[in-house]
Amino acid sequence: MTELKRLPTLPGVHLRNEIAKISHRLIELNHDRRLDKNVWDKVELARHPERPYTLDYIHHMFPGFIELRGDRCFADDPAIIGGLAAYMGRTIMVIGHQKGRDLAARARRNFGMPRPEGYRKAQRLMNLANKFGIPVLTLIDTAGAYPGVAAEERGQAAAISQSLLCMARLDVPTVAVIIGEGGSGGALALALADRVIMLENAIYSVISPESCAAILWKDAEEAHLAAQTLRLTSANLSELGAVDAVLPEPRGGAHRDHAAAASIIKQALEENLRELEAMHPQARKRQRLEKFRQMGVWSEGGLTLF
Amino acid sequence: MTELKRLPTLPGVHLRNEIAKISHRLIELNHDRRLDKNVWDKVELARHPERPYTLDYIHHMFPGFIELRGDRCFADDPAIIGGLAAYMGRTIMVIGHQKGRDLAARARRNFGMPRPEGYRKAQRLMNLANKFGIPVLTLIDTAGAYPGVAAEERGQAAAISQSLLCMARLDVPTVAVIIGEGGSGGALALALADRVIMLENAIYSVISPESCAAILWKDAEEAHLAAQTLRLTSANLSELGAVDAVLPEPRGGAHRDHAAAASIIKQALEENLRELEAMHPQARKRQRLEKFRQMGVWSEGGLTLF
Amino acid sequence: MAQKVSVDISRRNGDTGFRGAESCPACKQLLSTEELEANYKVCPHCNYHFRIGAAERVAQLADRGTWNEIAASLRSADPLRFFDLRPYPDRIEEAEYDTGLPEAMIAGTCRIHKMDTVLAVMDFGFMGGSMGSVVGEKFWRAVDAAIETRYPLVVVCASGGARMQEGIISLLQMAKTTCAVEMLGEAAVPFVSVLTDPTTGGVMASFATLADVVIAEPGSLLCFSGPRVIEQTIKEKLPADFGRAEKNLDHGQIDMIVSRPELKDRLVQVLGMLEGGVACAIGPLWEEEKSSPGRRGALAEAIDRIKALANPSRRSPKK
Amino acid sequence: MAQKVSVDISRRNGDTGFRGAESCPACKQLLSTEELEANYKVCPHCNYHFRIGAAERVAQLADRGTWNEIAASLRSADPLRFFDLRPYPDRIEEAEYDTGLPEAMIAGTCRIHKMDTVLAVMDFGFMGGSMGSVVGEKFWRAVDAAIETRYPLVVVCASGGARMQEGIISLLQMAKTTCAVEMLGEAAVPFVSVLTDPTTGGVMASFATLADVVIAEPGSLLCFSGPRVIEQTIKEKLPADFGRAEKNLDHGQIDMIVSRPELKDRLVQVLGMLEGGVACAIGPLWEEEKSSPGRRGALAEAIDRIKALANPSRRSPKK
Ligand SMILES: [Zn+2]
Ligand SMILES: [Zn+2]
Repeated sequence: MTELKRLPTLPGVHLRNEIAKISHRLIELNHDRRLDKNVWDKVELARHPERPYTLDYIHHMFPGFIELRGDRCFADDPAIIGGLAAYMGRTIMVIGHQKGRDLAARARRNFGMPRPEGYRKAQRLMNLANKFGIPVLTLIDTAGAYPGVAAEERGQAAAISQSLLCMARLDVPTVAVIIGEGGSGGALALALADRVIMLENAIYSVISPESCAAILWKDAEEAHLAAQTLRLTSANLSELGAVDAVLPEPRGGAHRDHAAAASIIKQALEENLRELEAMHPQARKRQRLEKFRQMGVWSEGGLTLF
Repeated sequence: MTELKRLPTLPGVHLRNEIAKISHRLIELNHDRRLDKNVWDKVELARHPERPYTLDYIHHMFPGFIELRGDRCFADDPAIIGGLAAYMGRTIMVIGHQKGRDLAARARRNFGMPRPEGYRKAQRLMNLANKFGIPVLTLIDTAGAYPGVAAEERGQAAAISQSLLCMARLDVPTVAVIIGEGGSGGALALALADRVIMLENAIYSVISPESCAAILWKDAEEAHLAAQTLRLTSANLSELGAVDAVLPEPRGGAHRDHAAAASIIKQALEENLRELEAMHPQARKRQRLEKFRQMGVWSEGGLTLF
Repeated sequence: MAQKVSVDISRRNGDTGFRGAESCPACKQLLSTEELEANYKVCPHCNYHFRIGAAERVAQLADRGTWNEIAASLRSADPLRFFDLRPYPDRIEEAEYDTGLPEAMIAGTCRIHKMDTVLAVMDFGFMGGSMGSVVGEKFWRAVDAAIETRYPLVVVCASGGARMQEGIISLLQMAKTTCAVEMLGEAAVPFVSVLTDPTTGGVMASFATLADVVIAEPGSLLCFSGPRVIEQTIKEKLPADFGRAEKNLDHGQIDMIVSRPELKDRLVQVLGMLEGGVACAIGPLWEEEKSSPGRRGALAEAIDRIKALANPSRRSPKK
Repeated sequence: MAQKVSVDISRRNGDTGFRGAESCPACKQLLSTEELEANYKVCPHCNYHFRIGAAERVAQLADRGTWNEIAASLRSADPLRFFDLRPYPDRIEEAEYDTGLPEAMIAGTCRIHKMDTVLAVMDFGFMGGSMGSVVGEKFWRAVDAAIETRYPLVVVCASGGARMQEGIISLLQMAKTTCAVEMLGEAAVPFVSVLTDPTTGGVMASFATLADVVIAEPGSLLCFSGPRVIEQTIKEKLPADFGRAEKNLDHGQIDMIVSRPELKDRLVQVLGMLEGGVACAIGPLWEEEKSSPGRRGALAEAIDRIKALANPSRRSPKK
């Protein structure tokens, strides 16, 4: 299935309908109203307090990392970290959510929930990378953008939309890796990338299972059912075509072996950059826009399209 | 003198040295240590409470003006006004400082002293104009950028420098008119234009005469002398090559007849846009950068250059 | 591709559509339906803006008889086979019945005071104006139409955010619509958004705030996180003016607030201004006519010449 | 155009240069000159950074024997024939005598840990590091050199702002240096600024804050309006940490704070990173070799090939 998707799309040959049919069959086969304990396990793994965070991956992957700070406007938001790193003979820009490991770090980093300044810093760094032809790697791990009055007043919505537009616009290759919690718009703001990759035990969802249960089931206790219904695991998302690839984690989960998890991401980054860097910047951008255009399932004149 | 400067510079023909010589002779002739009452009169005229402000010019020149607000980041700064106007069959973007006519307006507009949000709004509007090929007119009238702790914390310096860079970068024609007080960096931030024009009774200075006197003469009472020494009148600045043209005001000063002052600016705008719009955008930008490169007087190997 | 709009307003029975009389939620004055409709569903006593549906909005903005709907046959699928207390298709069917609309957005070409425009309008009555695949695809097609025809794009927003029932696919509509905005920007076609009560969540954090000019209706709630979510986080009651258009104006997030009776006029003014740039039109002219003199020609003459040369290529459809 | 630097440090007698011993203004410890110089003029007890002059800075950053000064013969003129309590030329002469420098900025090419660089350094001891025509022109020539050689530009800032004695011409140096930054940006040559105590006014509001990466020294005062001006406006005493580098870092205005002993290493790391982009180098490669295969080649191979092809044209001088 993933292989089918990975085939280069030749002009005039459209595999999308084939994929859609198979995809739907898979969904039907997989679909089960009974609670699948595995799904909630994934949610817990994705939020595991010892799971590697952005700084852990930076530590293992990029020893010479140079952090760059500030949005040049209002503040430096520690919930998003960004900077330059040397990687396989070239520079890359690494940007990611950082939840904070201990209590003090969590408070300082606002549990990885960015305020508008975080997204504006990310945009500044992505534009800097673009100026010098530096590819961008984003590491995504947030429960969501911070829901606070001051954050709203400083334009949380515009900060996210502009971050999306910034990523749509870049001429350089972009790779996003969902390493833990991919929570709603606050995660997507860093994930409009040429390649969106997900760790096996990460989750990526439009809303947290708890909030979804509270709204739709009127009962937060139904979070397990909501998680299953939202189809937020890496396997689900790969089936839905929402992510380009899923990376296996070390046995037991990434938290068992940070170094091994980092090395898995590093290899995937290498492969993806190899492909992306060989493309013309304009072609790469077209492909990115076209990829996101394909996101959606609807019927038109009776035909369901995917 | 001004005509000499206005001659198109042909490749290989450099008039700068000639201009420098004449200019210096003029300066010597004009220079006088005795107090010239006319200079302080100009300072007072430039700050006259009934002098037309940006909104008055907009009222007389652009009846269909549509104000656009906000920096999309932190606030809308009423000390700078900006928006779209119809002008001679095309659209222009008008941006200017607004001091406020009565007490309430002055408080709201902070006496025309912008905070960083004002400059960021200006940049947003200039970039919008650039996207749609809309020429930019700036009207300059401020004692300076607001010196406050919060304004500093939100990056007053970067807001000004980025405004300058934004104006250096524009592909569209830009005309700046100093209509009243051209106070320091807060004024210059909107004046890096293809054409910088000054009203006869406006002033334009690196520092207010009062502050200059306090620092250099250790005596704020010497403001009149400082004003004269700073050479901040339109005649002085024209001689120094700091502005491209000086516009005569209605008899007694612009405050005597707002409509007539507006019509004088309108005509100058027409002439300047006519020339600027006939140029290729790239050539126009080159000419702009080159013009500001020429700003400066120094000696090199014994030769004084201007 | 284009067809006449087939919205049946009589079926609507949301909070905005019932007949007879109702009292203004703001000033409590009793208002007759005729009075209210004559005033664009705005309270004549206190300027309270009642929520209105997409069809009514189109009727208010488009010149009579000029609306040509595009992508009218798009319908939501159920990619997740989503089932909470009720299956997703049931909710869609109910929304269709309530609103008379096929989805939370309708799009079409029309004229606004004789100006050709691509217009897309959201309807809060259709599942809270939530954005799923169909909204995303309609937005993309509206952008496509705007690029092809060179008509400016106007989008009237009203949305509670992403449509949860489409899971990650609804989240990705934020990315999809943003990519469309980028294409529109590349083509330098003007884009104006009108934010109405409420515009929140994923719509607010994607195309709604990416327009060249952002207009809001008075009193509308405009935010990313809704008041209830924030109240749960900070355990405090928010003031009534939280996230309202007026606050957003002060905080620099929108360009202007326009009352509904003035909206049509104001839209045409803004679009006309955005279309009226001259300098960019010089670009191609210069490429072709580099040796052209005329540097000293009269302004009006030059402008006319430039416009005559430049505009046909800007305005005429590609095909 | 290039010549050896002719700075005579022995004449300097500003607050940073006298011989013997001095006490740290921060922790009051008595420090010998040898101790202080061995530690880059940083207090080993409390990390207080003493102000240093431009020549000393060059000595700290440039590899020994690699400094080639550019625009060394530029001297200030007196366009306004400025005379306050003393004539402007007198003040310049005194500053020349005090600092051993011809102006408030020196510029040159040099190597920093073997990396070719264009380096410009300001000296607060020369009329408060104020920016007049010569500083502006030297900055422009440094930018010109950086564009021509493709060496990155490093500017160490220390300035009280514009040089009042040159009136409007000093103000316009903000515009002039900004135009230079724009040219440098067009050429995509990296630019790093180092802000030292104090960097304020017109320098802070032009090139200092326009660098690709902005580094600051600990404790340095960085602001547009100085504390005294603000205190006069608000009639209140400001806290001691107003405008300091650490505050600026929290407020998002600078990228990092680097202690002086680490500065040279850090500069090379940052410059190396900014020079290490690959993707932009692909641009011209693709223009010439559009049909080239190699999409599946090994990464290292591809990178090497790309770099080999792309870098010579990026790094070699134009002429
Ligand atoms: Zn009412
Ligand atoms: Zn000490």
